[in-house]
Amino acid sequence: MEISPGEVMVAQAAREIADGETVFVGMRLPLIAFVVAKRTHAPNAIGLFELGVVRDAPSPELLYTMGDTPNVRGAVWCARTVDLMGLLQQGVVDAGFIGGAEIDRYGNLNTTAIGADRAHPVVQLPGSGGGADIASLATRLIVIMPHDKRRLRERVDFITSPGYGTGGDWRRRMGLPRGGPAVLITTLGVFRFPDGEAVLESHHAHSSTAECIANTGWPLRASPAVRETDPPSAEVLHIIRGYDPEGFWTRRGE
Amino acid sequence: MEISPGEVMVAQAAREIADGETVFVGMRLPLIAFVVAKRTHAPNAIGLFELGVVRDAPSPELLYTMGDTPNVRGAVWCARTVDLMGLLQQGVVDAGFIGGAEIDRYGNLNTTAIGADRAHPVVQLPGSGGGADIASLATRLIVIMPHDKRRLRERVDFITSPGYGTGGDWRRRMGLPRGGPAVLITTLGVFRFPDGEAVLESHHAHSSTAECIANTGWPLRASPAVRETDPPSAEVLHIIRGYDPEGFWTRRGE
Amino acid sequence: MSPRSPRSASRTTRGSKHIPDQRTSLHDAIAAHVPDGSSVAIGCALEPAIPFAAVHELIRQRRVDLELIGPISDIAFDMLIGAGCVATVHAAWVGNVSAGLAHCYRRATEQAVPRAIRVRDHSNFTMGLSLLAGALGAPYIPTRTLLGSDIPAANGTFIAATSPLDDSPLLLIPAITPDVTILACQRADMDGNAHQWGPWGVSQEAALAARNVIILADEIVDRSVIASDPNRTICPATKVAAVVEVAGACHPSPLQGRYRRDHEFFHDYHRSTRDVEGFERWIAEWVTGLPDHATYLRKLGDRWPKLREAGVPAAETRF
Amino acid sequence: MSPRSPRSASRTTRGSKHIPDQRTSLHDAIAAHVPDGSSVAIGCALEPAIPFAAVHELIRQRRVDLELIGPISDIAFDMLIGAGCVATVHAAWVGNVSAGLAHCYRRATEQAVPRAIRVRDHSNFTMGLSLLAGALGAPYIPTRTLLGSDIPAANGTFIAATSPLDDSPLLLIPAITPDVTILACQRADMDGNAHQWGPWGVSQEAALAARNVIILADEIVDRSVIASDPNRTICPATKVAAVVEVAGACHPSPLQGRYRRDHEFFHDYHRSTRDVEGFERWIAEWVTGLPDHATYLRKLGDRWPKLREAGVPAAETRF
Repeated sequence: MEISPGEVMVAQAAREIADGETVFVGMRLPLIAFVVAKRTHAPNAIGLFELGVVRDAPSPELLYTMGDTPNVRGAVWCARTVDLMGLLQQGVVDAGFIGGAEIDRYGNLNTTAIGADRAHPVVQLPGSGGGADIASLATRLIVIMPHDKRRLRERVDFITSPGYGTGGDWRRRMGLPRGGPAVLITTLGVFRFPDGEAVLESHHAHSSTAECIANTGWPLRASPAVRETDPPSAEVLHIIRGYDPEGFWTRRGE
Repeated sequence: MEISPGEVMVAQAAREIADGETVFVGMRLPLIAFVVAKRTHAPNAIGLFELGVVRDAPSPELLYTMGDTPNVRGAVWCARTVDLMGLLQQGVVDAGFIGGAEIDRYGNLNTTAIGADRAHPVVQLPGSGGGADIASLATRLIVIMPHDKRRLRERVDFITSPGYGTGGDWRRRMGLPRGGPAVLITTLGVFRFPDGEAVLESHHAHSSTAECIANTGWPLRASPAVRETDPPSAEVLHIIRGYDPEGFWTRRGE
Repeated sequence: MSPRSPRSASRTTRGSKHIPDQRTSLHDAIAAHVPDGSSVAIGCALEPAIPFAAVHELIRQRRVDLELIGPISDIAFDMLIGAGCVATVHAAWVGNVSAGLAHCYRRATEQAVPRAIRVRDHSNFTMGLSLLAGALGAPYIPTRTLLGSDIPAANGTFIAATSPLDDSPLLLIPAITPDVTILACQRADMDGNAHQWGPWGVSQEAALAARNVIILADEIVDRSVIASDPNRTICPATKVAAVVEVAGACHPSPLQGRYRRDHEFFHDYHRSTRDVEGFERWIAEWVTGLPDHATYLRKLGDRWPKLREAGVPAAETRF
Repeated sequence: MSPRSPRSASRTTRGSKHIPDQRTSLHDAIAAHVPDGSSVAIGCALEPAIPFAAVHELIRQRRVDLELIGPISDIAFDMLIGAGCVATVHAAWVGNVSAGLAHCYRRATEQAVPRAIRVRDHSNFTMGLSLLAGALGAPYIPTRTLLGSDIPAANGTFIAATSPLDDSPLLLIPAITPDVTILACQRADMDGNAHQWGPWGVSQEAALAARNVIILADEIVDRSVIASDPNRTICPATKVAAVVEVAGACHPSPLQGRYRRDHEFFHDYHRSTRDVEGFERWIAEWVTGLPDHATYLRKLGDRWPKLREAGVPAAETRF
């Protein structure tokens, strides 16, 4: 079976989790990345879920929401949401995953509404959930989203989850205590934010630097050392396909 | 057996609890008053204990502290202290009991330190516990303490638990949302605060108006209708002596 | 919290007096304690334990001008918005968690169909802090989340401030005190002392902050069951205005140890409600066309029993 | 929180990385994680579950300049003050709950014997709010309690303010973040995930606010026991620096479902410590003269087994 973009993204996302880290996991691809990390290089990573669930071992079953009963059975802590958000605000949460409908060159994310006037949106999006909190307060932010010109925009219509704002020391000036996007993983490539602006680090095997640039809404900078994203190992593919056999999350072209 | 001052005080304290009320109970005499109220005229009263215990039925055994295991068994809620204090601050706690080492004519209580300089006390007292919170935020404050001139003073050295301050609209000016002492029950009598100042409503059978005045550190006003405190009924005495057979709390002359 | 809330609250607040037996029917609980214009917290455990039975009853009783409060209530808010019950939404996320966007929410904000609604954007943290402030009786709680986000401006109630401790920027999140919080739980006694296990989300804060609480218990049990394990109590009877025994009240959301999430039901809803006609057909079929929740469960046929879970027992604990 | 705290914390903080097996001895836990000058939260459940075994070990190791934090820790604070371990006390109440005044605390504040201490007065609510603010990572929480009381001036850290919502007077209670919180609980796994039942007081806030947590578990159990009932977890392993299995760690205070309070022991302590010589005799007999807590329990003789309780089982709960 051909390797899907979702599988490449999950494999890369898993690499972003170091052993022993405390990570806000979320659903969909990040959840599967957490499963992969736990079963490979990060056996001591801890997963936090916004509704209050803390897990040492990932749920044995594929989840559709973080509140599914298998995600609660075997958790080490059922906390209150504010308990986990409090740890996040303290600065003891190493990383968090979020997705987004739109992202700009400085890693600011919009999951609230498309259109100039939030009160009269062209497209109403679901909103922040805990995403804006993770973007504000986690030590590292890991962003995962589909790649196309309408989503990677010069400027987003609404900053739901703050990235690096307008660059420079914007986060410090705003009063954000830490954090910001560490990596953006799209269906086409992997991007870092060395000086607050997204720079292409690698394109996936099924894509190219040119395709990444062509599908980005701002003049995209590519690293001089730009390379091909490491493909998922056979072991990692086996874990992904064992956990999401139907490809509900990893083959929906997300 | 002769009726002890403690028993008269408990009987009066029980009368201060109306049916269906939510009351911060505390230990010692107020605990026994709660037992009496529940078993007589206030079967639906609810007792709150600062460490987080909420009881519909009083502990079947005499308690030495609110954390004794019988006070937790059969509780309807083990909350966190801040949950109960939050209800208190909301204004949904009807009454609370506190004791004090010193009280002044306006019902201000000192349980912190005797002496002009709190940093160098003549006598170090234990402190507020939750007393100052109950005095600040409960709808009604019920004060219980031994009566002598050194305790009922014109002015207290330190206001731990605010009463009516200097009288008038002092509480409103301070920003206190409600409350203040509704009654002071001493070993000699019962006092109300019609205009913010303690007025003798009744003296206990074993005492007199003259004795109350003689043992109070300010020119005590007595109600024109001053009378003798109603003695505990046989039923109430039976409940008190059944609950505290050794008189650990009701016969220590508190 | 809405201009109408004090009035509606004064019509319905239980006050602080403890009332022993508060059992009633779902119809009567909603009729008595959730008047038009009420601010209502629903789905405060986020994805699980959403009291859909109460959501359906609000729609059957044609409530209007409700002010909804909840971080992520899956499709509960979308249904109420589509049915025209809602004036304002205070939420961090409104959608269909496993299927995507919420069509009724989109129609309301994009086209004012069936009516325009006011949205007060939150994050999960600010939703939790506002209810925690309400529970504590505090006017607000300060935070550093959302500094630099456009959410504070869109919400319109947060206050920009600097810390008196170090002059650093802060957002002050004002207390939210719902007129009524509707909680689903596994078991409660007839007074309303409620045991919930599994994720609490912001449920306890929402219950303690509310003027009134309506409990939908999967099972009403003897006081002694509640009192045998007081650490499980999520809400004390002193806040509760009504206790209703409703089996399966959370379907299609899950209730830990009782039944699983009905994913396909959420996905059907998503497919069926893409246009107004589809939503109206769906709501007629599953809500307004049914007299009560028992009929709703029967209509699910053998899909419902298949969702039931026996669960795994918790280790023994002795008090 | 004290000037020394950051230094001591930097010497000892576990950081945010999760470390699996953190079992150690009580001696080593105190030696490694509670240096001189640490701010230490102890007895945060108020009267019950006070980790006296850790208090005794702090005295055996002759800790100095500690900053004690706790609303009401019964005689635990009095012992530490009498032994000269303490520079500062943040507390709402320091005494002997069933017997009366605390003699060592009196000698320290009235006569600077064995040394002068700084007292930062609190109420139970402000103690809870300061630790809750620490747990939330918030700089402070506003309240209306203690307006008009002399406690704020005596405490010296509270900030008088007016509400930006309605200009009403408020007190801002700054966060307290202990270098270490010492918790006693019924059971924990070897990583430090701890189950405590019965009253929590301000224990969870103190644990979440702390840089490090030391868990004294009556029993260390398999992970599966903890994971069978995650709502009972008071503190997650990610905050824990050391887990110690210490049977009877709370004597003479009670531990729900395990043992009762030893009232007479508190009353003996009260009678025995009226003067310095009496305190020194008592501490030599019960603490410094004993190598460890097991010897202490043996010294109690058959008084200890008589305090044990089987407890009453909680109603079955299934996840």
